Amino acid sequence: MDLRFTPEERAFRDEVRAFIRDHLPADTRDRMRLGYPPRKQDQVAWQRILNKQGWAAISWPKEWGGPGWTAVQRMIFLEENQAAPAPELLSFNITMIGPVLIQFGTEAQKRRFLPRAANLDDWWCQGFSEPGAGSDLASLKTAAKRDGDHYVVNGSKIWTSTAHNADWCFVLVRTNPNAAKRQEGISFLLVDMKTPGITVRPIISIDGSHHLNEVFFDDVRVPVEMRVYEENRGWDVAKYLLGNERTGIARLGKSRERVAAAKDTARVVRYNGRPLIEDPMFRQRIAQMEVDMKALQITQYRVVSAGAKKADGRPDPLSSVLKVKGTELLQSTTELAMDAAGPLAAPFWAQELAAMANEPDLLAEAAEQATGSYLMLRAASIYGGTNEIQKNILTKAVLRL
Amino acid sequence: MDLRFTPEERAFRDEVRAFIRDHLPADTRDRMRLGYPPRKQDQVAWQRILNKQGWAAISWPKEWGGPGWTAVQRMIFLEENQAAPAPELLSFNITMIGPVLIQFGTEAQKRRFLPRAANLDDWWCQGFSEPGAGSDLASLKTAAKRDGDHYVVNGSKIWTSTAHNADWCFVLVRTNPNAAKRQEGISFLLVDMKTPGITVRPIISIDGSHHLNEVFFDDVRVPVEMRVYEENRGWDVAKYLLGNERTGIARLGKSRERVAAAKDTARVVRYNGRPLIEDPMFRQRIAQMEVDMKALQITQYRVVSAGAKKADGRPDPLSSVLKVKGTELLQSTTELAMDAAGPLAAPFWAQELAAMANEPDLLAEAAEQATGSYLMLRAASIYGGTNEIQKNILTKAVLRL
Amino acid sequence: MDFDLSDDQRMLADSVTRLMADRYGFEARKGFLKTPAGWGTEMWATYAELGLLGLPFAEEHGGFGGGPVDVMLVMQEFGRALALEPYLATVVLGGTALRLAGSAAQQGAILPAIAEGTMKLAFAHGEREARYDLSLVRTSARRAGGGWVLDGAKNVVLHGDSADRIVVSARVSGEIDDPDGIGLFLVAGDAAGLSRRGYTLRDETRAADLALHNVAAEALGEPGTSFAVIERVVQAGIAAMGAEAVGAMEAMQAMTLEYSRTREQFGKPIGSNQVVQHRLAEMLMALEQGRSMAMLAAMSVDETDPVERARSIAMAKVGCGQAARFVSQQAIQLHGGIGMTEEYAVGHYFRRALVIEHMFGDTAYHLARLAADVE
Amino acid sequence: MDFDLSDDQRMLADSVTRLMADRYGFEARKGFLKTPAGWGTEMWATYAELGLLGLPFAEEHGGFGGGPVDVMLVMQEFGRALALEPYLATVVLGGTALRLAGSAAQQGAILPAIAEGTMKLAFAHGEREARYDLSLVRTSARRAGGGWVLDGAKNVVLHGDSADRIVVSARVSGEIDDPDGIGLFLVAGDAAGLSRRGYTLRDETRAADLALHNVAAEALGEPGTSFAVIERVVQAGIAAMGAEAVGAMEAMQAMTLEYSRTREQFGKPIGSNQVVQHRLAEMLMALEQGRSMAMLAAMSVDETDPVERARSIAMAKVGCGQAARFVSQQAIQLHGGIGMTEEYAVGHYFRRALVIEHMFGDTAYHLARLAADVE
Repeated sequence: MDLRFTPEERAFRDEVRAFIRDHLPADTRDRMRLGYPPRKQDQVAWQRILNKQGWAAISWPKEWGGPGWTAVQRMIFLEENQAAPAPELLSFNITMIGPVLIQFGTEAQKRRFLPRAANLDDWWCQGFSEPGAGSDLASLKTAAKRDGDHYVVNGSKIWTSTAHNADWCFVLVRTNPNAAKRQEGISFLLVDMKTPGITVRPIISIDGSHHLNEVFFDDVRVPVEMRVYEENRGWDVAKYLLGNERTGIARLGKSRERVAAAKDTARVVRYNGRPLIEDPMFRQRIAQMEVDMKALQITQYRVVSAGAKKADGRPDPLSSVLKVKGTELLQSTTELAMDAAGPLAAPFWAQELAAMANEPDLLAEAAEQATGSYLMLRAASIYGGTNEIQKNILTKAVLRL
Repeated sequence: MDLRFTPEERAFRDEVRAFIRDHLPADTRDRMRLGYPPRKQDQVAWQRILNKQGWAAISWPKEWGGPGWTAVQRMIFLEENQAAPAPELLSFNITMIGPVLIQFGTEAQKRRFLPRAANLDDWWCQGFSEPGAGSDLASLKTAAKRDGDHYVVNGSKIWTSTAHNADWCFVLVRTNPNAAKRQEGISFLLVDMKTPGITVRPIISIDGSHHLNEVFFDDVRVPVEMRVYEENRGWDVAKYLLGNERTGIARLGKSRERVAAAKDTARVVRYNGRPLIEDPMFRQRIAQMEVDMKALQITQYRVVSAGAKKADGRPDPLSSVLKVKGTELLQSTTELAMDAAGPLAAPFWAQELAAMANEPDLLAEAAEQATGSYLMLRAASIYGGTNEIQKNILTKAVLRL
Repeated sequence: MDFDLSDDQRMLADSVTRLMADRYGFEARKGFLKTPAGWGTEMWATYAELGLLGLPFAEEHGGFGGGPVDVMLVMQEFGRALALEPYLATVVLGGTALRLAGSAAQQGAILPAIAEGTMKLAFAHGEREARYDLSLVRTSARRAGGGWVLDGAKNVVLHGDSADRIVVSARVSGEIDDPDGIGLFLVAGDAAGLSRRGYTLRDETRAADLALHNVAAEALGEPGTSFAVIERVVQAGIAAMGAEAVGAMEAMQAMTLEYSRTREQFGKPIGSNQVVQHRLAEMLMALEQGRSMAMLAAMSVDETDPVERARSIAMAKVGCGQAARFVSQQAIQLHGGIGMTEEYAVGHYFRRALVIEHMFGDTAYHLARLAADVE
Repeated sequence: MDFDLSDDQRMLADSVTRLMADRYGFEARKGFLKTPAGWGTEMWATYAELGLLGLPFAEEHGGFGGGPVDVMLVMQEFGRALALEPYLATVVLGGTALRLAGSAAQQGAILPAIAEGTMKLAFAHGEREARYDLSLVRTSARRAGGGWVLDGAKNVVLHGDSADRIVVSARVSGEIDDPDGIGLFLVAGDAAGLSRRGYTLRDETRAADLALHNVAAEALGEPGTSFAVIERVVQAGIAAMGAEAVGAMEAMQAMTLEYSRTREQFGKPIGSNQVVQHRLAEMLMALEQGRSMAMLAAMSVDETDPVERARSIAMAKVGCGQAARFVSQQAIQLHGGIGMTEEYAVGHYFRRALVIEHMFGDTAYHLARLAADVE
């Protein structure tokens, strides 16, 4: 039992760190340090740089372009990439549709989609949730009726993040409305977002950003060969997808980055006649978060280390611990960064600031982004199964109550 | 709307304060300042002093010896008495059996018991809870069978606090085991603790104190005239008793007293080369508790002020807020006092300390009592309906979910 | 001790409740946001008609002689409706400054105009460098002829973009964080040398940053001795915003409760989950504790002992801030995804609570002040 | 990075688990408490037979050369069984002091005797005045002939009443809170001038206050330079107690879960309440986070960088302390009244966790140290 990285792991970490330092475009890094989310073009460019290095499809088998890393290496890579901070790999491509196609796809599907997903030539999005369903995924109503070589899809999906950027969408549809159980009668389709009948309606989030969408399907024709796995067995595919490796679920890198941002702000703002960073209460809040981050990091190591040795591939119920504790930290660290900004946390003046490009106001920008992340990450305890649902999962899977 | 006391209320407060200062026996006060619970003889003596002044039966009508105070006056009296700190009025006598007899008792019962209850000539205890029932009071099993002019009682009661000190016990018994609803078929009896067949078994609490008991009834004969209200209508009596004025439920005086004790300790122990009281974190903990106590105090004022104007006499559902927030404060303030003591919080050396009466060690005594109250008051969120039950009550009574 | 409202107060609260229910629904509010002002100019006229704009002013100034509890009642309703108008800036902040420091002539010229709805004020005190430190004022004032000239910059001035007159703090002497040596001044909204950069806050209310270059100003009170007035203006603002936060919490609690009744998941209303029930009960408890603290603030605004007043106001800021943070975070959590959207009301209340918390010193700031004074 | 146990470690853990399950039930423990020693003297002999008493010592001293992870495994089982014996005092605290500072002769004389179970140690460092401050030592040491003579008092010395030899810190020079100038000394339990007042702690383990008047002592290491050793002894103690707290949390979590399954109220098991379920899930999460921190502590005891080591240990103390406080408070809450009684096991675990938290610096103390070092 040894918490420390092996010499090989340390060398790997240094290699990753150096690569990111040398190859991450400076303007991407600078914007992200201020707290801005990456722009679409930045994210695409960075994933292509990583893919050229063979580091994009990190959890895929080597034959499909994976780097052949251990679980620990993947975790190291993700931590370094988040801490840089650099744009994250597009999870729809890398941790969702890629592994799904590798497990369930036809040879033709794999060949057509996997290389393009790794290189972010196709931007994928996920059409699972439906209006009114929330965490109750299996209640979905979007219908797909067979019509010759096509399915005709009607219905709508909601919370479809980045649908407005996406080229393709993987969609859960109901192909048998009369199935005995709700989970039966669902199929998993790959849908070209350019297909006629698809409308994307933006949903603006409370931080003012456009990230989410509602997607309407009005007689959308999807070729049958775009179905993954058997008809009416789509729930198995979805379960596999949702249970897939959740190394990144704790998003520790993001929490660390927010603490660093809070410290940056606290060094330049004033409190009781001294820099805020010198205030004992503020320091105590940071110290508590650093303790919590350390505990979560070790718990994550334990999950990753155990997962690497497990043959059954089933998700560790401790993943729910990572999710709950990870989102609690995301929310407390973004809160810290916002609070550090003081009254500057209140203005929402993106446009005004942008209009004065000749006079950059880094503190104001950082403060605005601090509040933005605080607002945006209120969703962290909601998406991917609310924290209440995670506790239900622990109740059943671990406590067996 | 005015938070301030009126001049009359201020004068009343000053009168109470002066009376307590002048009449509370010094050794009682000194022991209680160190955190010791009052001894039986101290509590009896103090209640008799108050009763002589006409201040014991504070919520009773004048004809039965009540002082005729307003709800606000009662609250002021209780706050001053707790803050002194002086022994509290024995609630079994004053807020439980007294009002019950006044509302439901026969003239003979009133005459026989009320004056003695006010003067603590009889020490009452409450026989409600039963083993295995917890907060589910109506599931009680102790049976009373009619035999001529007597009931014959068999069964057992648990958590009977001060039963070992008590002269009388009011007991809920099942007189009709075949009633349609569990709440029907229950009667309310007054039982002389000297009656043959009663056994009191001590239950030692985790703080090492003997406060609770199990009481066994083995063919205990209780005269029929010791039944309060109608046979099988005891649940109405119990509901009245439990819903009765809950002014003191928040126990704010106790929380204040514990903060004061924590400050006393923090002035004499050392932290980082200075008195602990100068540590910013410690001060912040206190400041937060003072904020919470202030909010609770005002909420309590609101409940008392509204209750004084209500005709129906039904308990305010906000009482549950007082209970939950009050016990949270009891638990955080006792925790604070314990933490202030540092390593001295660990020893349990009452006997060793007592053996060295010639060399008093006030800090050690205060520290031991600090841990003792911390341990004892873990029960605050359990007794009288757990805090979880209080939230269930709020859910039903206020949220109507 | 008395928690009853007078008949007048009850009538006042009822009339504002009705007004906002009739004319300030969520859709109507969206309409106001789309106007150039960004708030309801016609509502402002109605507030004037109802006497709300002169509420705390003396009758001789066209007011009603109302006290802080009356203001509390109005602000609570405004909080529930998420009102966008510059009531706090004009009536509470500006009005308090005028009432406490204005000469008879200044009061006579301005307070009646406020009460009639023809003049709006703003209170420009905060500077970037100060964060929450009330005594840090770098903006300078110097005598010029019979009047004064100001130079400097002010930050996040609530409704500073539309105010007709602005109460500006500036230093006439002393170190930059010396409480002594600060004055208050009146500056016209269109004064030469004053540039205002308007923007919205996270809650869609308006604010502005001001740059002052040789701006002509008139003293409000004796320059150099205004710190005590500034403290009282801020205390009145904290009390008013506390009441507003209570209104916002009431709305969030009510809409979350309603949502939990109607929203079904896994075949049953989410409100049938005991965990949701207890969370709602905890929100209720926080709301009631916050309400108690807002009452404390209102009843302390006119407290004569400055130490006791400052302590009560700080406690109220902490109590309301913590309650509002808890209630608003849980309101979003229990709504789930829909609570995160701009289209749905709860997120707007959330952001109003957020802005309120970061005005005039946040929870940590006031808690630290209380901690410093622990005896 | 590797979280696997070696085969030896797994065997070790299994054998201790079995031993405690067989011979250290709650009733057996009550029996040990009633003996004059107040702990299981026959268990001590068994620990010696199993090699537990020499676990971290070199083979030349009759030990097994085990590391902090081995100690962690043992302490976890002791925590689960609420073991009363002076293992921490003798093997971890005393043993570490001997290993780090003892001469070859001292080690040769004492460590094998510990391993055989014939000698018990205690570590007497804390003084009343110091609270948690490690550098405050007023007890003095002066040379006398070839040895040393100690004067002073030591407070809450774990198992100080029964130790055969006591490792005592004392000052040879410097101000009373100067880290420099402190020495460690060996004192015989029956030394002339040493009086020991034994008592039980809240968790029923034994401790003593010591008064030293002209007590003859033998230096352990170079007097005046021992502060670094004291720090490491304390760090080893914190790591061991963290593991013990994890064992206690496991037991509390398991018994609360079991209780919630079997205890019925209002006609159904209390564990069918979603609020109880989620509370248990939160206890589980706290336990797992605490376990991670205890692992951190164990793996940091031998870390060579003193700054990194101190930081990790402080983090672990905070993390384990907060986890144990939450788990133990909730364990009582979910048990209800019965959890408050002396007769029931959960309150004993609660008090063990309480005592552990207040040894070697509580949560607030270590959090403040971490806060001071925030970069």
